[in-house]
Amino acid sequence: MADEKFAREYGHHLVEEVLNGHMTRRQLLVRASVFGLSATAIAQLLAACGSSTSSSSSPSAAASGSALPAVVTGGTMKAVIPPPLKALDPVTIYDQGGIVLVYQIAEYLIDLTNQNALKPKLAVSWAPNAKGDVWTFKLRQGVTFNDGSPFEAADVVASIERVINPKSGSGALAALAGILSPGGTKAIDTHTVQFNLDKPFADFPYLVSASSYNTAILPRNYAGNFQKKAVGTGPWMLKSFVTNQHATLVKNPTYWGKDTQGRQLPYLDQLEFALVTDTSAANLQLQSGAVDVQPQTVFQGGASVLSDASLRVDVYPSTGIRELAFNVNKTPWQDKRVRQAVAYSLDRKAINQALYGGRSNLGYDTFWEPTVFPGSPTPPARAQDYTKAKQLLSDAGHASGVDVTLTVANYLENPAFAQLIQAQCKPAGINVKINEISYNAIYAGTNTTTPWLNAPSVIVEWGSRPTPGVYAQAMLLPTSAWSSSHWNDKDFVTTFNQYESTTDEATRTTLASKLSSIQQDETPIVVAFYISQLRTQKKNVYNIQGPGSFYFDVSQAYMTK
Amino acid sequence: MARLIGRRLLLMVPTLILVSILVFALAEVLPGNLGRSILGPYATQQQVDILNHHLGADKPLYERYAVWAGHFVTGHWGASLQLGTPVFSTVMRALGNSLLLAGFALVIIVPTSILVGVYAGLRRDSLLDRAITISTLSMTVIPEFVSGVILIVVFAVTLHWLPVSAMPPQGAPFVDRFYYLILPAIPLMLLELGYIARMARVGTVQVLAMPYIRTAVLKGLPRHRVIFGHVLRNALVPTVTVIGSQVGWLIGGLVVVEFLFVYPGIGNMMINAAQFHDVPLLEACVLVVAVLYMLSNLIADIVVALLNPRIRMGG
Amino acid sequence: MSAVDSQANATDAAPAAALDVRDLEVTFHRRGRDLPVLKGVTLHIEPGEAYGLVGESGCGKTTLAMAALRYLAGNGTVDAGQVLVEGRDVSTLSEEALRKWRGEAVAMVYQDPATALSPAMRIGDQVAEVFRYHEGLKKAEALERARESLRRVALPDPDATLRRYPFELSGGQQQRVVIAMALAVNPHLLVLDEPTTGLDATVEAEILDLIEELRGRIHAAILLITHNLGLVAHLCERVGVLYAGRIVEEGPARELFTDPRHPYTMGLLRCAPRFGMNKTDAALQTIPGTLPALGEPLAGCVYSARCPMAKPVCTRREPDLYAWPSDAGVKGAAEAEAMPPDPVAYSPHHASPVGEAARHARCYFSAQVPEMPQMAPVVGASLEARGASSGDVLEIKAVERTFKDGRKRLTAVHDVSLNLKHGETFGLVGESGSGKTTLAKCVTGLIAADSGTVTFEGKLMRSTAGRRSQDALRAIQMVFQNPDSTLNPAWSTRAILTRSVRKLAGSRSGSVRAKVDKLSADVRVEPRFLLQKPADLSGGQKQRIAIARAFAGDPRLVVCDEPASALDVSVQASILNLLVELQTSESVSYIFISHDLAVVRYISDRIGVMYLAELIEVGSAEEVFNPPHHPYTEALLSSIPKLDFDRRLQRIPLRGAMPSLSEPPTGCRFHTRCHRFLGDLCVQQEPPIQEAVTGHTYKCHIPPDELLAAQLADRPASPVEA
Amino acid sequence: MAPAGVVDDSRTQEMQADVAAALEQRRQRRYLVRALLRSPTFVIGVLIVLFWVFMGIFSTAFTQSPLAQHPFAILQSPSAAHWFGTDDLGRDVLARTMAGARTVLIIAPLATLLALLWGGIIGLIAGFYRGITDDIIMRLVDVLLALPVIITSILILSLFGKSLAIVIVVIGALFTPVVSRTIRSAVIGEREREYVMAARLRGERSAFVMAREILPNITQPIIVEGTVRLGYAVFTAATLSFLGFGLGPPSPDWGLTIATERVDLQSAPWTVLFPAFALASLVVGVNLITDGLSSVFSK
Repeated sequence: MADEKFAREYGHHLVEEVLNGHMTRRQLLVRASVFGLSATAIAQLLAACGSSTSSSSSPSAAASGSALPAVVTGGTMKAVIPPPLKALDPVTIYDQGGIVLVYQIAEYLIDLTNQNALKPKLAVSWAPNAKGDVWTFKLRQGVTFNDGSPFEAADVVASIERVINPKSGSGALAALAGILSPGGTKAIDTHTVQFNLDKPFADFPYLVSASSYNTAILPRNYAGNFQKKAVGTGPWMLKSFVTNQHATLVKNPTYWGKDTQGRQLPYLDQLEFALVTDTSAANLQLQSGAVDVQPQTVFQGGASVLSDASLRVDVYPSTGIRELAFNVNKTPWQDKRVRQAVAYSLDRKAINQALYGGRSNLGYDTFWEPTVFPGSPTPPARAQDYTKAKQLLSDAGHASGVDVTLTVANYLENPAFAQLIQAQCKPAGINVKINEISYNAIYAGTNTTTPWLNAPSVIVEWGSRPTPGVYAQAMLLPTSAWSSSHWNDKDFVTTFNQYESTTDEATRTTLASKLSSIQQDETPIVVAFYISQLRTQKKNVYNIQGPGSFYFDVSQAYMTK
Repeated sequence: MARLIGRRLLLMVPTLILVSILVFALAEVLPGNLGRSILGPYATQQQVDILNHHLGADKPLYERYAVWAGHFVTGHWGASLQLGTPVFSTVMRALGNSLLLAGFALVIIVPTSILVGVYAGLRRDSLLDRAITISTLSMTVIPEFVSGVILIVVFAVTLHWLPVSAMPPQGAPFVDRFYYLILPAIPLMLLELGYIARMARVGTVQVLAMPYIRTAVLKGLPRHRVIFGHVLRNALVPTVTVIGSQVGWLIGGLVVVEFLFVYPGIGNMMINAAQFHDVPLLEACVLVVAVLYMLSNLIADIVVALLNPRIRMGG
Repeated sequence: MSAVDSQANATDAAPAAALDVRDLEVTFHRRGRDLPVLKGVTLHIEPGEAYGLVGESGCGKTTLAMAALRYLAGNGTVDAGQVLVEGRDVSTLSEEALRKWRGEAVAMVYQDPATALSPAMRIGDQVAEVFRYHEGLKKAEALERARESLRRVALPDPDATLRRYPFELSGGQQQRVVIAMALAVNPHLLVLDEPTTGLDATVEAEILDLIEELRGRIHAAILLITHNLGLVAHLCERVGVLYAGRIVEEGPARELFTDPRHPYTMGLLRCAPRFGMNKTDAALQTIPGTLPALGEPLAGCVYSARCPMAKPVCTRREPDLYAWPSDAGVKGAAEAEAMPPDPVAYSPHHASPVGEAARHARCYFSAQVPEMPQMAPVVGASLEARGASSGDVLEIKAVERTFKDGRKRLTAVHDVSLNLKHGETFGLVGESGSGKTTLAKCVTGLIAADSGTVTFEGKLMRSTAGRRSQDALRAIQMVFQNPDSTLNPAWSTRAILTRSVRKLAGSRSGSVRAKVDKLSADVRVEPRFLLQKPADLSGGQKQRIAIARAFAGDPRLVVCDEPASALDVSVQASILNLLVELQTSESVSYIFISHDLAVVRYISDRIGVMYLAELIEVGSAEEVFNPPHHPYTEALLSSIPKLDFDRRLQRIPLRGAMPSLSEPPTGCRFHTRCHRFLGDLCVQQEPPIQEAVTGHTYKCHIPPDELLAAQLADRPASPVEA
Repeated sequence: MAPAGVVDDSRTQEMQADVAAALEQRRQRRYLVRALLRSPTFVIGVLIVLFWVFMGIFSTAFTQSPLAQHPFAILQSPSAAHWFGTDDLGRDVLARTMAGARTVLIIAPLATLLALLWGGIIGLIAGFYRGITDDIIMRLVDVLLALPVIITSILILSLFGKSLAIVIVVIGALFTPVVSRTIRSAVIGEREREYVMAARLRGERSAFVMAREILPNITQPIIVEGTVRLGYAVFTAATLSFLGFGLGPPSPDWGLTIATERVDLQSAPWTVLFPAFALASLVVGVNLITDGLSSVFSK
């Protein structure tokens, strides 16, 4: 098959790039997964690069010591997550609570590894054509939905077409806009699906992976009542869901997944989620033993959790960020110098220290950040520089200072971040007024009314994204569904399209440099840090997988005692 | 007696109508523009207009109120903007939870506070009375959110005596709920206990100064008979009235405690609805709470009437 | 000790006094100050004896009663002395013995029956309690006994009463229940603390009759505490007069009242208007000064500061309670002169009577008391002298006023017409609820009449004060009953008068200040009191200021609504004198409302009697008080306890209770209670207004001559008044 | 009557008398003040409240800045440099606790004054005129009373937006019915008194009777009611800001601080306990004043 041949060739290309020093091995892993290279193929490639070590061990496994105790099956695991902000529907979810819950019940064609590499899930393999505008996915055989119906290509077609229907209101609609149009998805046979893209797109698999969380595969006849009748192929089935209180899931006895020793997954019998927004209440639930695991522990206010001897904290680098977005359509953010002035006012180290105890990676307002996305060009660091900030402000006509409002949800460490920004901007002459609203309020409304997409400036928490491209796709393009900055830079868009349509890594690296410098220079958003996520669990909880706070994979988790 | 209750219930109707008008005005009219309230400052005027039309908010006020009130009366409370669930069942479920918590607290508060207060009143100016007065005063001054926060840390996290969550796990027997309610009920109790105990003490002190207590003592009645036959009943009249009016504060405390303990009651729901600008849910919550409050005052009045034959027979 | 034991004890040791108070000193502690209330009181009451303790308010009467029952308020302590009841020291009783002793050996009847009964408990339970806890009876038996008790105090329909609550009973019925409760277990000592104060005259008389009747049956000793001398004269064998915590005189009632030997007793007797006395006959005597405040240091004799006979020796040392007539204090005075001055000390030895005698008086000069100087007489000018013209200053026609109480309509004033001559005093009498005050307020415009007219000096008055002209307001003013609320507590006295002068006298008076000074001088209030707030004034002073306020605009009619009834007798007299004096000097007309018939008789030229919203009799004071008069007036007059030991009238009992204003009886409103009830005629037809003599009318079916005959026939030979 | 020639003299006399009257009034007031100053309850209460008033106004002059952040010194336990420790952004807890009095002390007294003003007017009118006016007003008051304070505040603040002014007006409005009831019953107690009738017989206007005759005599219940409401207002203001309906960060407001810092209660209890203690002490202070006033007034 032509596609397989292309994949093989692409593999060789990657090896070359690594050997030439253009890519790191880790980057190779990620890139290879995009093009559907199988694990064995990737291992061969790595071997070709001269590597002998496998870096696939999960961070949690690493944190808890390499030797895991023997698997214990059965039992109930309780986790605490924020409640879904709206009725539970995979097509429209966008928040942590919704994503985590859907992720347990429905599955994606492609999942993410702990390193944000792609990993086959409902698709066993995928490959593009040489041009990169036709992608063919081979689907897993013998999978059934938890209502007994078989999983086939028609379900995939229906699921993808559903989210790119302009009426769906789905976030995937924007992510796939200009890339995949209605009718572009075809079932070749019962277990082969072909995506005919509008243009070549190198990162396409990400757009139908778990990182594009609205693309969960639902039965073809899904009518939008997930909260009542949650049908999916995942390891868990929804037993009960009470809004803002709790969700109980029981294991799907007919789940297709098996562990390496052929044991039926999941190990646990039941999974209970306490739905709690309030950080304090959530922490207390964990500390009092009411729950076993908290997928996302906030460092701010988490001191007592982190020092609790009965708990184990996994620190895993994630690519999650707290986006400080400037709505470029609103005063005074039209002028990039004002945006830059904010960027130069921030003492990122101090912020990292206050919010994360210095654990996070610093960011410099671009997604092409080599510390989190290996292989990215290194952007110039932005240190606190009030002289420069003041100069920029005065150039922009705000010599006597400028008043701005920052909208922030009373959630996670966001209020503290906002206060840090406020205090650090003040000496530069930027008077930040903090408009603190609730977690559910900031996301209330539609895309055209919701505060998080329409406030003049706003802090938005983002979970992990696998690549800079996915981030940019989600928030930096005029077509982006979640662009709080409403930034529309032609140069960036053109470059980005080139970047995503090429498979040549050297070209991609060049283009990435250009994208990075445009983004940093324009500063539509401030990315001050990439967060080191904390996941806290009782000491008898083992083998939770998944990168970041969204992809909470407990299908292979178990609890001793 | 039945006539008294009937008349009071009947009197509630106009009050309720006025309350509903007030709530309607506060929620839908006075903020200026209902659509704008819901959609927030960033929506375009067109979006606001469309929503207003959809909600009927572009119709004349009296018509809007009639439709709105009609829906309430007939049980068509609409759907929550945030949750998409029917308001009626959502509110009622939350109300049930709240009533359980408040009722649990009250069942403990009322007898305890009366006992403590009456005892202090009978032993007026003794060391014990001073101790009770001071401790009840200090109870009333600690806001629920302070005592709640501290109680959780001490009893749930440090000592592990009580669960931190206010709801038992799924499938637990109903009686377990009370075990889980102990911790959230304590902040409510502290506050109200102190207040009601102080009232009971004052009531007792006042009754003790009444000539009829002198009559009872000088009749040569034993102390217990004087206290239970003559003092208690009359001392309770102001106390019960206070309990009735304190229900309003209990509800306020309930909001805080539910918020703190993430308890799925009406208070917590109200805060959520308020944050989300979920106007239909918000209105329903306020109205339901108002009715509840009026009913509790009615009950207090009935108890007062039972204690005071003059009022009872006057009805 | 059980009831049976104590009874046995009483019969065995007959000589043990029912109550023996020895040198009792009681102090109250208030705001860190010690206020002595009883300063060594000694008295004893023989078994079966009735002893009256009289004195004005604040002299310590009730404290004595409470100390005797060992029920002092928490801040009161017995500092010295003993209380022995039937030979037992009350203070030594154990808690349980005390409990049994109360109720079984002693019982009490209180001043205000409405508050003395537990409001939320049925009458039956309250009475039955006594039997349950003293005789150990079961509830049903106890209730049965309670029924008997209620029957014994002549409560109508005891079965129904058992089930009632106190508020469903009238004041008289409530007091009967209290008495029934007190007498339930046949105590040996009955303490009556102002048992009829606050009750209407006819009810008071009923209760008195009841007590007298029960006394004959139960043989209990009685301690009657009251300010009402008539009551004591009526009921008691012996009397003690209490002043500022000291017994100042003691002796058999008749002798003490007819021949007082202490200046205070003398003063008390002189300042109450004698029944039948009129202002044109003589002025009332007064006692100068005011009662000393609690804890006020008194030099020597407690009464010396107010005593018109006081001599230097009186303030040197306090006199003892000397026997009369054997000792008469002469020796004591000589001793006091000889000894060094000891003005403030008092000690128990002063408490006990000196010498064995029936009478004692705490005065060095008892012998001179009958010659005690009279205060300068201010005699009211006769009607003619006051320039009364034949013209009516006020004419009230068919005034009607109804109040709503829930669904009931209470007619408070029904079809009342009367007229008032210039310079005349019109007395309005009647029991509470008869409509006197409502009528008065209709005149002043404080209450709007529903119908009828008020014409003043030929001009029709608007119904409410708010709509009357300033001239009309100035012309008709009012003096109110309650000295504590009649003046605005927030204003200084001068401010109160100044405002009234500004509003009422207006430009007509030159200097407001001068007018205020004149007013205060006219009512005999010293200028320094003008700076005070009402709270710092005595009751009498407040009432004087209130009178001054009414006279600020030179009124022509002043309505006085019980202006002196809340004051002590001595103060009351001075207020009445003041009113008479002002009437003479200012030529003003009065409408004078009072329930005290002697007072009304004293001050009025003409009198109207109201019963159940109707004016049933109008005539000159003398005519109304003598036959022929309305049967109700006749009954009312007969019910007054008088200080007259020789001519005691048979009280005319009224049947049943006062009917409700919402459902007044048909025909004659008085027919339900009338002792001269004629039958259907009275029930069916409204009686005509009959004229006894010109200007004396009454509303009754019985014609004047028949009425006169009947009423004279029922009287003792001697006519009441001359 | 003063002779014509001595008008001036009489005027001076009058003035002297007025001065004397004023002195007398001052003496009366001083008597009450002395009685209050003798009450330890009242004095301690006043001292506590005055302490917080002083801190609310002047604390920033001698404490560290309540807003200065020290990201590298967060959640430090109390030390010589930071007596009350530091919070999650390294701010001085002492400075924040002291400055935190400000919002509550702006909101609570102003809201109470508003409630007293509105409730006073309503209560005076209803109690003075009685009859149908009273019936209508009291029915409306019943309606307002049926709306629990916290619940209604949340409704209004969420829909009208939250600002200090709105919080003050809302609390003031919601306290009005209770105040008006108290004042109404006080007025009813006074209006049947005879001095009021005397004023009517002088031809005084209703407004005069209400303002000059009745009002001065119900100042004690008004003052007591005012302090009771003040205590509740402090409570309500703190509760609203705890629930997120008050001022937002970085205000050092106590309720807000307790809400945001309570996550650190275990690891850094000083961040929560100091403001909590401060809030409780202010409420205690107001309550002590209430108790002191009512016991002195009732004597």
